Amino acid sequence: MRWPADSRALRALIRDPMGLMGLVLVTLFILMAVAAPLLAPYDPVALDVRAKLKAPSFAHWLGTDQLGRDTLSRIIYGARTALTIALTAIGLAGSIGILLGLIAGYGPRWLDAALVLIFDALNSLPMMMFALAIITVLGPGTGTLILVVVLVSIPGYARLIRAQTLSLRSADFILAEQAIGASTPRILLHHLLPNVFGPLCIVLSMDIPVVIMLEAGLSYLNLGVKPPTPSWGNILYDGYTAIRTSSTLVIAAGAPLVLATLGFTFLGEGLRDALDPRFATARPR
Amino acid sequence: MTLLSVQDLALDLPLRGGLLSALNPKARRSLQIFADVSFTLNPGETLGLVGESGSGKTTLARALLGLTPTTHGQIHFAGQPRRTPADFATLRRDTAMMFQDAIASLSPRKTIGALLAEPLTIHGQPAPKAKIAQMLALVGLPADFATRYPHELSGGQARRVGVARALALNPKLVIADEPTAGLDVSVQGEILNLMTDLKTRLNLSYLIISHNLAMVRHVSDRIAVMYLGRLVEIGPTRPTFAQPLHPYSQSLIASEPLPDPRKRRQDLAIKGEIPSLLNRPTACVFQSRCPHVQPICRTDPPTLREISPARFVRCHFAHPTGALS
Amino acid sequence: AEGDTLRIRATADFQCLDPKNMIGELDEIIPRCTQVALVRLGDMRDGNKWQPWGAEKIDWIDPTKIGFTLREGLQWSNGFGPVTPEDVKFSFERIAGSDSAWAYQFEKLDHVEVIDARSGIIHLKEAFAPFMVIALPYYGGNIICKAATEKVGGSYTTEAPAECGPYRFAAWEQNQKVTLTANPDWTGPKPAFATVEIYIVTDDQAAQLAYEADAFDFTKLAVNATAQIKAAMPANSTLIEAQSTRYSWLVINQNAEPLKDIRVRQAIQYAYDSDAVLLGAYDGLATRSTGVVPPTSPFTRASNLIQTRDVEKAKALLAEAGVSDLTLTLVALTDSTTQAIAQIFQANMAEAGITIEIQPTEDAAYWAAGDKTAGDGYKSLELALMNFAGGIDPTENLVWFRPDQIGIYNWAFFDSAEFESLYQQGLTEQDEAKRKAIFNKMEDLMEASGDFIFICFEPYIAIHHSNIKPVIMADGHPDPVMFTKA
Amino acid sequence: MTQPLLEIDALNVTYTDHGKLAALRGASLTARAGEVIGIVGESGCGKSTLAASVINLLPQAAQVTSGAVRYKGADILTLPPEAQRSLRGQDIAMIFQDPMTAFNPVLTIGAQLLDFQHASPASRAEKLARARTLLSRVGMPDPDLTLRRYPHQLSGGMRQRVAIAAALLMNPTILVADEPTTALDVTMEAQIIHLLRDLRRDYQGAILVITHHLGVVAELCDRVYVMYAGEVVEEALVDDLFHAPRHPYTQALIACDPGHFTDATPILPTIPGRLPDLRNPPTGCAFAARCPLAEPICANPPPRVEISPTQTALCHKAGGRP
Amino acid sequence: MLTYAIKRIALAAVILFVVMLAMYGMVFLVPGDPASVALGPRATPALKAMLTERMGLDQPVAVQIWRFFANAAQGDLGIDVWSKRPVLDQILEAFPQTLLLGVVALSWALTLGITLGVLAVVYRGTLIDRALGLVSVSFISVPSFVVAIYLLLIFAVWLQWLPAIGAGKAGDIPSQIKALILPSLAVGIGWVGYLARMVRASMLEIMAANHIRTARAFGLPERTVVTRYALRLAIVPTISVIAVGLGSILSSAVFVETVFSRPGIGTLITGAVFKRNYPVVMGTVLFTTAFYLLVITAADLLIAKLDPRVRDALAR
Ligand SMILES: Nc1ncnc2c1ncn2[C@@H]1O[C@H](COP(=O)(O)OP(=O)(O)OP(=O)(O)O)[C@@H](O)[C@H]1O
Ligand SMILES: Nc1ncnc2c1ncn2[C@@H]1O[C@H](COP(=O)(O)OP(=O)(O)OP(=O)(O)O)[C@@H](O)[C@H]1O
Ligand SMILES: [Mg+2]
Ligand SMILES: [Mg+2]
Repeated sequence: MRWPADSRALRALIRDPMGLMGLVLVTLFILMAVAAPLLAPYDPVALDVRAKLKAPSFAHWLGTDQLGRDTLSRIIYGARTALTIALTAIGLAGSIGILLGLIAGYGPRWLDAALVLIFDALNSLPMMMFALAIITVLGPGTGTLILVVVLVSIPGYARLIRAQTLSLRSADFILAEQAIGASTPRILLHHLLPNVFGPLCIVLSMDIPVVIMLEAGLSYLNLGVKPPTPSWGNILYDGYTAIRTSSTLVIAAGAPLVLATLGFTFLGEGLRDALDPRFATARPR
Repeated sequence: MTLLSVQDLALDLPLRGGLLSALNPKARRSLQIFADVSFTLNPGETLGLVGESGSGKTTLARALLGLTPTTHGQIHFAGQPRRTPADFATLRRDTAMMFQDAIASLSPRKTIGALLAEPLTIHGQPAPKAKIAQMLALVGLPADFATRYPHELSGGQARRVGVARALALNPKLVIADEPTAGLDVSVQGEILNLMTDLKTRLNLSYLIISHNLAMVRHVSDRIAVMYLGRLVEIGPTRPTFAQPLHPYSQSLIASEPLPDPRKRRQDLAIKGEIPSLLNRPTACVFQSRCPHVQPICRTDPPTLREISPARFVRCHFAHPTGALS
Repeated sequence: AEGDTLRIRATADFQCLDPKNMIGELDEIIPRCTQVALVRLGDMRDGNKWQPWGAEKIDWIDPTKIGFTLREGLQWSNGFGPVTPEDVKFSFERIAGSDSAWAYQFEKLDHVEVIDARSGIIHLKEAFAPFMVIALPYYGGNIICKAATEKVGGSYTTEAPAECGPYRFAAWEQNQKVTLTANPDWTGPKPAFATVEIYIVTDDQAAQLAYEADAFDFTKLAVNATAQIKAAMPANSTLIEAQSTRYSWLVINQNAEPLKDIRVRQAIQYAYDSDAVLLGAYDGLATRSTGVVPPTSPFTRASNLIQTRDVEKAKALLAEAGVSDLTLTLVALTDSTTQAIAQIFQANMAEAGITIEIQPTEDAAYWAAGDKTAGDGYKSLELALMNFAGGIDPTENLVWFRPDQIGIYNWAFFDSAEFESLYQQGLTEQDEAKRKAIFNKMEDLMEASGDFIFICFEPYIAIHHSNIKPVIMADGHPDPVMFTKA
Repeated sequence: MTQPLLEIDALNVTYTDHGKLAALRGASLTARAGEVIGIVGESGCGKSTLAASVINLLPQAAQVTSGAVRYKGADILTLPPEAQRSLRGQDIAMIFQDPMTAFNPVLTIGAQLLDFQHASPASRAEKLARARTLLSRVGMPDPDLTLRRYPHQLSGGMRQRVAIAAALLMNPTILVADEPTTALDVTMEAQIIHLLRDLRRDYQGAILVITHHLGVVAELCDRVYVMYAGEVVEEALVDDLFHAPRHPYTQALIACDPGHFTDATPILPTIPGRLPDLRNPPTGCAFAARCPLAEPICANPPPRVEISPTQTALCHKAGGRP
Repeated sequence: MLTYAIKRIALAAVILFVVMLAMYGMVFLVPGDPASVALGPRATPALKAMLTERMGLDQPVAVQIWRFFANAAQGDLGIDVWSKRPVLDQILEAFPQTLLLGVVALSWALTLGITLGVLAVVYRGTLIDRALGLVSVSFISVPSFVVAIYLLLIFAVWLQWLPAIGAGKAGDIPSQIKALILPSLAVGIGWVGYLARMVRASMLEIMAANHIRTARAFGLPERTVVTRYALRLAIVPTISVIAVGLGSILSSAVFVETVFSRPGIGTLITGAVFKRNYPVVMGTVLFTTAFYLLVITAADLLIAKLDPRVRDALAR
């Protein structure tokens, strides 16, 4: 059975101005991604080289890119790729990282050693080489991109969780759960996880822009989105090459990235505070 | 048939030393937490475990449920030897434990309701709100406590939640580490009455660890006295309280403060140097504080021997009359 | 230039200074300063005119013989004595027929005959007009010291065992900077600067900023930076806009299943919008090329066969071929210019109803895409954007489209016997007008096959302080020796 | 009469986590130099809350709605934070109820005991020596080893003794001890009681002991406050508490103490009923629902009846004969 | 603890082996050859074959690995296919630059990040906290190349205070320091935000714990409470994040190294991968892996040192 803690958490979240801001921003971005066709003033891939790198104007609020495409429309559509890839990759990497980290920290020592071996080995492989190898095996595509991002992010997350789990594994309340016969998965997920999730929650939300940039970097290895599909990452890179000609592009693509990160980070922090019973109501002095 | 039997249980924890000690296994020091612990517990019986603070009671209790590893000895529960984690996992279906630190043993991010429902759901029983309320009522807490978090409880309230959790499943054996510490005498009475009631109805066995001698005297059938990692005396409650045989038990029972300001004691019943864990006394562990110490106590370790029927004492000079010869 | 120091920028560090194994930009710039070649080329903007350099006299004796006399007083460093025709012989013959990447330049070399201490004769297997500009001025044309090279085991990499040039290699900070200082023993024309500092900056954006921060006096720029730099010209600076020898084209593989029908290939040629590509990817700084022969060359073709875009015609051709819902994959390198071309091309084709999937590919995988030794993928490769820094003589650029290059560099499976025989004629023909006719015909054949779309010769953009006068070679590399103070 | 060292005046504290929970409702208490004050009462009646308010370190969720805590005449609650801080640990020391989590898990006991003497001008060695002395005075074996150990490596009783030693480090004027001996065996408990008695004799401070162990009260305290549901229901000299309690709750409490019975009883006496819901505290007597003597009048707020200068009871019926 | 350290080292050896094994597997998979990358169509088959042989890739994989480790054990990481320079020399030239960059960037991150994080905790819920939140999150989300370019523009082009490119003159310490400021900021700024948020998050949790109340009850100055009692605990989870980060800075600083034209391991390895210069790739990976393992092991030991509960859990 469930106890009415969840609605309370939501209320706590909304009462925290930063949490509320995070929630609003994230909702807006998700809405933007979903309703892109309704919102975008132009076709994001329609090009007009004669109108390249135009400064912002009434016709093009955020100007145009180096092929004369409307930046605003590309950014609105770009939210789709950026958010789907970032959220899927972070979600997957986060969940797997958490699981492996918990197992490594709580399980028998040999299992810990084996997992640490995997984490460290994965982390040692040069990303480009690794990506190239995976593409060769699995072929290019968004799935492969996500796989690469997930594999390279897991070790960091898992290690964070592992270290924290190690310091809690013989806490009294864990022993108490063992004593009432709670199964290991239950102890991991119900009792350890909520107590080690705080820092990771922050890291996950902060990694969203990292993944968005990574997507753009890797799309040059033929991973991820194919041109001309817009994504914030590739708009930023386009902006980079044109940075001296027109900085509008970098700024226009940088701003939603910053805002989305703000949104996710504050939502993450707000959620974490809201879920922690000790913070849920305590007002700062 | 005995429910729980423990033979020769011992636990050493390595002590962290410098680099040199790590390289040289001989120089590696360890702390002996307890050793040579043997006793049995029958179904429906309550064993009170009292003793010096820091003598290893909590650690022993944890070891009995496999929550802490042991270095030596055997544990049999319901006739089965318990050694591997799997053994203990099955054992824990029939046992329950109340922890010494009530608040720290409640998972901090769960509501009390969720915590109380947990033993039920784990063992596949339904846990409706009414059942939770009933469990709370049993330990004298109102139903609305179900929505609170552990840190919102007072010490005594947390203790009561711990009791409710332990008793939820009608286990065969309950190991209770200080089940009533921090409770006022009335609530303490309620809890103990509840425990006694369950015992008679369900033939439960208890191992109760407590510093509250008055309470132990009331609820236990036998008591065991522990000093510095050794059981120094085991025997039926009434005669043991009436006439403790080991010098430590004697001073322990004599030290009990009486609830009457007119009978204040001016002197300590036990004096002497508190022994070091690092250089634990060879031979008798109580030698440094024993008023009757003899040379042999410093050379030969006494064994736990049966002095009179069912009464075991670990002392060279213990005598059935209580006098030390 | 700060006093007597010339500071220029290179895009990558050098790897090997031995002419036989050199590969990149700096690999070639440094020996141009520290070694000696028989002839030297002039600025590409002046038509790549050659002049004697290490030779005080050099001339064709007949179509297969070049006689030369070395300049007086050329001395090897490290006590290896004077530069001799023996060294010339050693330098050229070790490359001809070897596994060197530059062996092709000496394909027609038969041997070098030593006459005396300063003169010799270069014997060719058959008449080969461009030898003087293809082989002698750079790469394999750099003369190295036989004695010194043999002493270090027949080849070297980052340290030349003996130098003889206007400059000496002075210092190297890996991946940062190479410093050259004037060679006091050099008896030829003195260079204008006592010291040359070459800064290694990979990124064009960063290089531009560094130039503005006065980190160096000369740098190549990204094409798309031109507009901005023109609008806000840094103080005391001059912009160079020129056509480079780097030509860029689109490959349409006639061997790939959907492209087997020439009408489909032609449809693509018709649907291609050259103006959009040139404007979008090259900022309008380049003009459409008519083939692979540089427009600056006298041999260049006058115009393309398909001069204007005709989407309707393209559609008609497709319909005629009975093709609909055509989807093709375009392999393109990852640099921003290529990607811009790819995307504009994609839009062009969309108008004609052809869907293009762009497959951005990093260098190594890209080269493997058309390589027959890397699996069978090259057979079904559909479209690819290619570009290549060509040579001066048309044959240097046309050579890649011969039938024997199929599966190597002729990714289009362009297989024309006529082309091959014209190529052979072009090699030996000495008459300019006839050569021009031959080369123009070859380019007609290429276009008519439907296998190629010629895009352009890429613009060359560089900026330099107005107080220096740079000299840029046909391959786009600066020649520090010839830089002068303005 | 001298000015009291500590005076808690009609303190109201509310927890705001879950609606408003009135943990303290007008609790008052005075302590003079040289006194050992006992505080007993139902579990959950606000004893720990009272103790924490003495050094103004209530949990974040708690709010003091009215009342004052005066130390030597000055209200601690309104002192500037810096002044409060300088009182803490030096003048007023606290032994918290939960010794398990009271120490920082990643610092050794020694490091923490040194830190706690931050206000002392003594040298590091002297501070260590002081810590060592106190550890042995509270009956810790191997003080040196203890200084090097981490909290989780100590038993419950050991931590409790360390907490007591820590509180005594700076010779505080007021020592607030929240259930200081629950985890100690009776021999240790006796030793601590002796220690506290010595302390009172030597330093002329005041000691507040919260405990459920009536034996400890009898052994140690001079005066006792009995609390119930956030109120002080009776205040008495220790002898009167045991021999002439006036509030029905006190009477019931004493009657329940198993320490009275020498023989095992299968059923221990208890006070039937439940403590009232502190979110909606009753307007009348809080104990009325469980009181054997309750009458209709008990639905009105009970008066504080002064039985003698040293004994008061919060009860309608305390005025009559017991 | 020492036994733990020994076990950790043994594990590190196994990891090195596994990594190299995986690398050889990847070399086998990844298409492309060095000659084609460098020379395009001029790469003759003979040249390709020669390079393949020079890289030892014509041998069976087992032989390759055996040779690699046998040589590595003697300090020979192979030679660059083109320049024939020992790979180790190249690494030893590039590594100090990257390490310096990483360490300085991380020092920014540690000093600024932790300070901002602590300040946010001290002023929790106030405007200061929120402003710090905005600033640190913006730091995180602005891509480092954008930061790099704008830093260059402002400090090198407009103000001309700091050099635009290079790592300074060899042996000239002030010039090296000057050359380090902008790149280390560009690398470190994201980390500043990252650490600030992480420290804030874990500190908040800890500040609610009982032992903080104890520390306050002993009148410890708030500074001590925050730094010694809370931060010391809060830093533990950040350590593993920092260690993984320092390990990855070796390869992730490529962008900044490119923009500021600094030599470095990141540039070396990425360049080598793209050029298929496998001896350099292999040697560098072995080296960076060893370095990473060193860092992460040190971090593990540090965590164990800082948190005795972890130490005890590992000693079991
Ligand atoms: N953080 C909190 N939030 C909400 N309620 C709380 C909180 N802490 C304590 N309470 C409630 O306040 C009341 C008084 O608690 P307090 O800890 O002062 O009791 P106590 O007298 O010390 O009890 P015990 O003897 O069991 O320790 C209890 O009913 C408790 O449930
Ligand atoms: N994790 C640990 N590491 C090292 N020593 C430990 C650890 N846990 C307990 N000990 C030591 O084991 C001994 C026994 O502790 P235990 O908690 O079992 O005592 P106890 O009898 O329950 O005491 P109390 O009555 O005070 O609770 C103590 O000396 C304690 O210091
Ligand atoms: Mg214990
Ligand atoms: Mg309490």
